[in-house]
Amino acid sequence: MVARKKLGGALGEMFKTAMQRPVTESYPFGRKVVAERFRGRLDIDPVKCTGCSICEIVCPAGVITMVPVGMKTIGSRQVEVKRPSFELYTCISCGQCVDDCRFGALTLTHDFELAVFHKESLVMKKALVVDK
Amino acid sequence: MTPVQVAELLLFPGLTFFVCLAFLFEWLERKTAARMQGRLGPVVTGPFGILQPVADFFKLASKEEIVPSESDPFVLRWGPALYFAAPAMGIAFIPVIGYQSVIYHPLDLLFMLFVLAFSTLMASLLGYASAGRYATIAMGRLVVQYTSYGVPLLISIVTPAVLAGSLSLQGVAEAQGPVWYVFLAPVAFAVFILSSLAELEKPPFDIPSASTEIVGGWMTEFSGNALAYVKLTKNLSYVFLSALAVTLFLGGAGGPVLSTNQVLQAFAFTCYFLVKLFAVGFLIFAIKTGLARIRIDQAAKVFWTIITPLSLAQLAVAILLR
Amino acid sequence: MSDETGEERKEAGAGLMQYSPEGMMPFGPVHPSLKEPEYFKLILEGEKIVQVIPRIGYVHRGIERAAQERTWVKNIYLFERICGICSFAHSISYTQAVEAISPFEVPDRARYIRLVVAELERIHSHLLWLGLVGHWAGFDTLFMWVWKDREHVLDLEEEITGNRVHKSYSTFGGVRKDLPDNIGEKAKAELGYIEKRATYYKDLVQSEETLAVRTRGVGRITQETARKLSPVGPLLRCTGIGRDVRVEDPYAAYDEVRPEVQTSKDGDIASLLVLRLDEVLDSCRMVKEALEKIPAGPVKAAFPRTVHEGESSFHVEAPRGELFYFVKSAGGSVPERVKIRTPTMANLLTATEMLKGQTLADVPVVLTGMDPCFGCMDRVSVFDVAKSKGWSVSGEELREYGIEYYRRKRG
Amino acid sequence: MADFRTGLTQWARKRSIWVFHVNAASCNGCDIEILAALTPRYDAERLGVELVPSPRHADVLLVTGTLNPLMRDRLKTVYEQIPEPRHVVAIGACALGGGVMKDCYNVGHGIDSAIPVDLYIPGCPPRPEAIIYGILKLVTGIPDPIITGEANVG
Amino acid sequence: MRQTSADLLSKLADKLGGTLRDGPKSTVITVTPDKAPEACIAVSSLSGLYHLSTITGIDLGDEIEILYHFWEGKRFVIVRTDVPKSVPRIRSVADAMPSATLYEAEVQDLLGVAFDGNPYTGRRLLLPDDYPAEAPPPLRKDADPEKIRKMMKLE
Ligand code: SF4
Ligand code: SF4
Ligand code: SF4
Ligand code: SF4
Ligand code: SF4
Ligand code: SF4
Ligand code: SF4
Ligand code: SF4
Repeated sequence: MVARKKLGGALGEMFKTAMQRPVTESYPFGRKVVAERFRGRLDIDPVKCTGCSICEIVCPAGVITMVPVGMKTIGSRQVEVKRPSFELYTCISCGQCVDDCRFGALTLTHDFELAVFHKESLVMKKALVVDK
Repeated sequence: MTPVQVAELLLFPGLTFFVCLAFLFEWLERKTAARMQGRLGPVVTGPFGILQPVADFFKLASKEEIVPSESDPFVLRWGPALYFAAPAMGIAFIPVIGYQSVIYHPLDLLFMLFVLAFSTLMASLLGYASAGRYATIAMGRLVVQYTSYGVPLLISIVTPAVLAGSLSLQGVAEAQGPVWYVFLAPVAFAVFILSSLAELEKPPFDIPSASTEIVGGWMTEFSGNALAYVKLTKNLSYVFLSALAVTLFLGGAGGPVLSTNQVLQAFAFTCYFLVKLFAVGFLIFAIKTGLARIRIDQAAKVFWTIITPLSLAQLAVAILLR
Repeated sequence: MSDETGEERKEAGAGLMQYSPEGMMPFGPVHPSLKEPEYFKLILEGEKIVQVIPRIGYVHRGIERAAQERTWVKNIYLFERICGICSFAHSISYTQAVEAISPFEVPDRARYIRLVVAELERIHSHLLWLGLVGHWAGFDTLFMWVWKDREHVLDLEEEITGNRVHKSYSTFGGVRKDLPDNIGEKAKAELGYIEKRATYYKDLVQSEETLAVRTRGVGRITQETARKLSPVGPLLRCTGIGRDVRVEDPYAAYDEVRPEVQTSKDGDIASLLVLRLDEVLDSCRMVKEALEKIPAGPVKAAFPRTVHEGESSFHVEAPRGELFYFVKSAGGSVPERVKIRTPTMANLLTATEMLKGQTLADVPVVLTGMDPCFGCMDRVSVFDVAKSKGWSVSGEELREYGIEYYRRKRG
Repeated sequence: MADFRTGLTQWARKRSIWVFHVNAASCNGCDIEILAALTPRYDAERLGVELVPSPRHADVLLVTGTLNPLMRDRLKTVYEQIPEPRHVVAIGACALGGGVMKDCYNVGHGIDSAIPVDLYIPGCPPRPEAIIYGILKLVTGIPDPIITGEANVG
Repeated sequence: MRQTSADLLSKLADKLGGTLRDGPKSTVITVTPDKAPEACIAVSSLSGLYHLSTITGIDLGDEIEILYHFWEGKRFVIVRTDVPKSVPRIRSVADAMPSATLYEAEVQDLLGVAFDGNPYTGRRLLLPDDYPAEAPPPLRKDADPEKIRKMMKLE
């Protein structure tokens, strides 16, 4: 196919585009509905979490640290009870922990408005409180 | 000078009016480009984002000014003001309310040529003084580009003067009562618009300020106040060149006389002028939005081998028509 | 006339000559485009480039080393993040390399899904690249349009995988989730739109004069050079050598949904533009075909957490060409060694070859033309070695130059 | 008069945000999304955001990537070239804390070790809306969300 | 495309005093370090095998294994050689096969194997110029990422 040479070949398309409605979405003035599978911020259900540490083992970004929250007696033994704490600022939302948590405690929400002024605001310690 | 004249010079239809127009032009430019690209463009600053350029200006003006250590602080300080002066002087000669301009001189067309050359000279001086590496490359390109579009620009300005037999803007505008020169000398008009694109550093001739090749061109090292004024000056030049095109080719502020009332008629003339001004401005945005940048050697070639001969031919035709 | 412009060009170049070799660019423009910070030293004679010395490593992170300390699964996420443009190519290359060690049969449906997402990624990547060429050629309108259209592909990708950029979708034994319901219709509609636009762009890049003069005959490479320097992907195919991993060494479902290899003879940037748009059209066709042919069944089979002892070389055709993985396993829970050779690395030498003889103004177009990863002028330092005129390309001299350069730098 | 001037300045600074982008050893993912935020679908120019080619023209520095040693000094240079008042926005898990590359030998743990950061936008990569939200947050100062659980409050 | 026959390759291996192992996806020719460049040039001049995919270096403990991957059709032909860690040195093939230049430079940078005659000798390609001299090349087994990060003041 040999195309004709022309100057300003884009002009026609330009005016056509100008007549159409802009494709710009209304966010941040309107709400944004993201795709069903969108992987946003990680969330934990503290009630379901048993402190099994699998998520800590599988996380590729080292987001999760297990923090001791108390002692528990199983049979005759005293065991340390741990709960995960999440440094969400390095979380890559890959969902590996969600897949591997056998108790369904973890979910990826659709939340993406996460900008913060202090990094510490993104440390999720939700699971640490409930057990006390 | 009478106080009325001073007021005219500073307020309407002088500096203030044209500075407002300059802001408006930038807004329009951004908005139309956005729409043509399928976007919205500025919306939050003022109604429809109309105050966006104003916000940009005041923000820049309030910022710290960094003077690079190798640069010439004197030129950097006073250069932008002089640079601003070039189009600011030029606009005073443009007749807006009817055929009467604020300042008049029988040879003011020649002064326009001086203004155009002066603003390029100031730009290269500023680029040189800031001593940035990119600025220096940009300066080289600016000079090359100027030498190639200077001649056709000059010829295309002289053509209407020849047709009108006058070397004053008022004379040229008045002579277009019966028929606008854009119809008599369409080639000269086209050449003028193309050369204006080069003078304004807009695509396809935005070579001296090609942001993807040499960063900000000769403006790379500017910041704060100086940058604010340099940007404003570029927009003012934009308005100035469009106004010049209106005066030289589109019959200035001329148009049907609607009323005998002096004030009302002045208002009508101003409206005619503005409509034509925006039409020319719009033509320039459309061209610049739809084209890619070409290379400096290609630009020089286009100007020397195509545009200059064309404009010469047009001049010859104009002399014959005369 | 032409003499005059020649004179002027020299003048313009004269400005550059004032810079001493020590005059490295300041940090300069870190450009908004998504280039990686690479650094080319351009050696000029006037405005003409006579030699180019690349220095990479501005984005070196040490991924290969870290991989040796992480489990097999964690590495999927790590490798994918080598790059945000061909992220999925990285993950399928790695997962398939590991599956080849075992050896392990992946369910058919998963193979098809991998193909679909890989082709979607190719479309998005090529469009991204086209926009950048427009941008670097000073044609911002084209950039905006193309990126506007690219969003349609990203929507599809997000719908299928859950993320626009890092898909985290391929895993050992298949993919992590099945395709969403009725993706077929949606894909057909969106791809129809992309096809329409790609056809228009193909016409535009050939007909628009200002773009054509910037790209035609610029950055030309010949077949001989290509054979010598082993570039990959479109850069190789634009010289007329029709090599494509998808055809020669099919992986995923490429033996059932076959691509048509696009080639071109000119070997310049203009031909790359057309070639890549042809590939976009072909990919659209393949995605549609694959979605029709796709068999039902599971999308993931259970894969053991440790991998057999063994090694495997695997490559896939990423949007920019052959992406090579070498995986060595000692049978543990972590890999012994993973070697990655990205397309850009293979194309780098060719890019320097393409730059030679061009003028400074062509640099961004040529670099982008080859690959957006190097579409960056950020750290191009410009200096002139007028004395060493007529430099040949021999490695020896290049080395000498390097040594001399470093000696001078130390002072 | 002075009040008017400061008012004007504040108004202007909120509405005109010129950004300069530095890729400090990132994977391109975040960079694409920054660029995408300027393209028609998201069009950050609505809010007065403009990408500028020189740090001297910028108000806000967007930094992505893991900050390897080669880029660290250069990042500092760019930072110094930006005229006051200036803000730094770190974008992406890598720029916030190393992200998935945390334990590679050639990466830093967040760009706040090199230059002061005003705003953090997490994500890998954050979607363009998240970047737009971040810039909006930077100029309006919406307080941080509480996602940390009650333990963090007060 | 016809593939280079295994016969041809095994003859080549014999001539160089090396051994040949044929797998489903790859054919490996193992030679001594001094013969490796010769082997590479010989392989690359076989008609279909001009494409050098990459060069891999692997730290095996006492030796560093270097692999040259050539691609043809459905398989790779790999030239393999072991360089002793005590004298990590090998001749470069960059002048006969320019495509090897950067791959060699990469191995040189990350594993500390000197390629005599490579234009990047003595220069860094990937690592920062001030990479700590006392630290081993990063892909060696004895290199500790943590320590390197400390030395480069990344913490
Ligand atoms: S979140 Fe799930 S995987 Fe993690 S500790 Fe709790 S129960 Fe275990
Ligand atoms: S799933 Fe298996 S490997 Fe993982 S922690 Fe549990 S027992 Fe260990
Ligand atoms: S989503 Fe991924 S990165 Fe985030 S905590 Fe889970 S496993 Fe770690
Ligand atoms: S893939 Fe290789 S070159 Fe790239 S970061 Fe990892 S080790 Fe460095
Ligand atoms: S070649 Fe470019 S797009 Fe592909 S992985 Fe490398 S950087 Fe990414
Ligand atoms: S060539 Fe590929 S691996 Fe190397 S720096 Fe570029 S994107 Fe990263
Ligand atoms: S890349 Fe260059 S031309 Fe495009 S928006 Fe940025 S500065 Fe402007
Ligand atoms: S945060 Fe994710 S997308 Fe951004 S640079 Fe890092 S790896 Fe890439």
